[in-house]
Amino acid sequence: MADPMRIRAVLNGDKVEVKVLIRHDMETGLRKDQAGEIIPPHFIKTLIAQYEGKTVLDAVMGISVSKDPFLHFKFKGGVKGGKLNVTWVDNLGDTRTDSAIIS
Amino acid sequence: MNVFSKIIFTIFVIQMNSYAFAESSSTDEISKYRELLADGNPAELWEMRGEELWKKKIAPKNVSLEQCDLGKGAGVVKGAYVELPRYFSDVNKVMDLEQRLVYCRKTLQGLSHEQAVKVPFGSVGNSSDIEALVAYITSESRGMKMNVSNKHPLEKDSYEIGKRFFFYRAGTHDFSCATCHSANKKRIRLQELPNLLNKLDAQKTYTTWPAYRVSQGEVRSMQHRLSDCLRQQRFPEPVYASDSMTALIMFLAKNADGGVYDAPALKR
Amino acid sequence: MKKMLMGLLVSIIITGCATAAIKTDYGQTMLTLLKSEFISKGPATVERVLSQDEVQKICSKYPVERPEKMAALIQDSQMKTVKYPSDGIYIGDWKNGEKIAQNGRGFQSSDPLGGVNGGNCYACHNITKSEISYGNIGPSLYNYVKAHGSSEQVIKYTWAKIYNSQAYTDCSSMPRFGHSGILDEQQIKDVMALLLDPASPVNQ
Amino acid sequence: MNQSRRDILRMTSVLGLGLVGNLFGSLNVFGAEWMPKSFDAKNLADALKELGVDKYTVSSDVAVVSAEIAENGAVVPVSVSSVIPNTEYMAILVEKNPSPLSAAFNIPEGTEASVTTRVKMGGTSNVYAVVKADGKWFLASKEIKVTLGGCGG
Repeated sequence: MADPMRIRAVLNGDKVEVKVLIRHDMETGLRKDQAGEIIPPHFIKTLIAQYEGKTVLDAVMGISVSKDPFLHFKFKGGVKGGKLNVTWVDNLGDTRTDSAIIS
Repeated sequence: MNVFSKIIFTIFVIQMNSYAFAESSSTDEISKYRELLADGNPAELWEMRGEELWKKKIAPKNVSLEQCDLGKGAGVVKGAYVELPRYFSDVNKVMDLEQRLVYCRKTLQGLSHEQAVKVPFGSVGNSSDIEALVAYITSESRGMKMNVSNKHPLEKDSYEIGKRFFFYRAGTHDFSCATCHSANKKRIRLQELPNLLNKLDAQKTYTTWPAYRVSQGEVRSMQHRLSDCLRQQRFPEPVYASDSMTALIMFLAKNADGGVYDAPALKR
Repeated sequence: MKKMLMGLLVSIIITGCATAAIKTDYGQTMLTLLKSEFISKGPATVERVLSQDEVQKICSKYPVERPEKMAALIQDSQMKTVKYPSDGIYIGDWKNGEKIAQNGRGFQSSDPLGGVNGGNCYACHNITKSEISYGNIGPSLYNYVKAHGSSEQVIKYTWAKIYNSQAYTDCSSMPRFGHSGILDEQQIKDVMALLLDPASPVNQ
Repeated sequence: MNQSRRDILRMTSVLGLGLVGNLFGSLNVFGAEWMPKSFDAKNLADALKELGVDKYTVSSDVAVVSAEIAENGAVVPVSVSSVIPNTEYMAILVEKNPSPLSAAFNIPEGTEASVTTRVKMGGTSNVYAVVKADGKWFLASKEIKVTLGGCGG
């Protein structure tokens, strides 16, 4: 089971500033473990952020996004108390959705 | 000065200048790198998980850690870390946070010693409950001043033993903690070395551990920090949460007295 | 054992309070803990760190400054340990020297037994222009020949400094690479070349 | 997911049009389709080709923001941004990585064309921001040096 994300969404003027932290190993599939065996790839491939059902960011990622990924972006049109959902899916089909209320 | 030596001198000055410039701009860019990273510290994910673990009832006794006494009474987490290590009368010894956590997991939750110290340091696919708990507990002291007691004789002893350890030079490379950490403004490669005998440096260092290490992708505790120092010092491995490590931590914590606690932090 | 020791400690303190005669021997307590709470791993052994030589003992006790007599004693005794190259050749291959200067491995609990040790010179010294990631615990070695020349005296001094730094500076932070068996004779020759060979980037 | 839906999604992601996504309503919950050919490309030229970048302009209206020196290549903060109107798509590529394409973003209307993330870098390299606006491609790059860590290794 994937760990929860940490999502911060703060209204600043007319823009909502969003910061997302995700607990994920983002394993490249290029590394070897101590026994010399290749560690299989395990990484987030797609991520989508939606504000009240409307997509505000849509991302695809490769193996070179860092472990425990971080995203920072801004969108217009959000209001305080509104709900932002973030969903990711990784290459093994594992997925997680968390939400944050805009403050 | 003749023309020739003037030219040489000029070249020399230019070279020295560009050298100094190269060095200062490197360190500026590295500070910029650190600033950029500080925005969004993955340690928060450990703090979240640690809080859940603190409150989670587990076998065999099916109790949580919420009644663990970290020194300020059963269940008080707020501000506990800035007063550790400290003397605990229930065990009649000085304990640091991690030693105390092991104790609570054994006595409150009924874990065996092996279970209680299992995976003290996490790795890929094998995350550490201890590091998460430590991240949570320490985060509850953020903004508070380091206030470590040395009133009890055992606290004083622990400090003095830690101090001897700090200066103990041994092994193939003749290293002690002091070799790298007793002078101002020193660096290994580009990594700045805090002078742990200097009040400000000691405060700045102690108050920023534990930290999410970007090089390791994990939150690392004080015990891990010391173990890894000792490894590079060419020392054998300390047993996790042992009295010698508590003594060393006592020495470092006491030297950081008065510093404002600001961790879990984020480091290279 | 540990419990016994702590018990002992407590009783010493109690009697200490009463009589103010017996003081806890912190150094001895620390050593007992080091013995009981550390585990040998790979090339880093408990025995090795417990068996301090005289130099290590003095430097632990007087980390900053020590009486002149002791300083002289260290320098004299350490100078006697220096073994100059058996074939009289001091300069090896600077390219290997650069590799040794970059390599920080050897004798750590995480290193393999019998692996190749590095000198890790860049950890503490500025050496070549192209490596910007260097430390400042030791002096800059860039332009070594320009700064010091390359007379026989300089060559011998440099060799001895690498072989046993404390022959010149008591309680130096620099490991005693030859004396402690960190670098072998050929490796020291290669590091010598990095510093002294006119073709080395150090002197370019 | 069936092939035709995948194709439609791939198309929308290549076109990078939020509007097209909206035409399919509920579909946009799946987001952009991962593009194996782009991510597997082994050099910058191939990666750009797979992204559909045929002609491009090097533009000062596009920026890669980071420190010039990264202490650790495992985590390098990178921001890509564009002030070109109607920016709809942004990608980050690390030239010297075994697979240069790191991440790509569809920027729906209302979202600022500025995204910060963190990427791994095998060593010192140019990092590229590739931006699509009004169907045209724009590029910017910045060299980021990756240094060694502390002692021992």
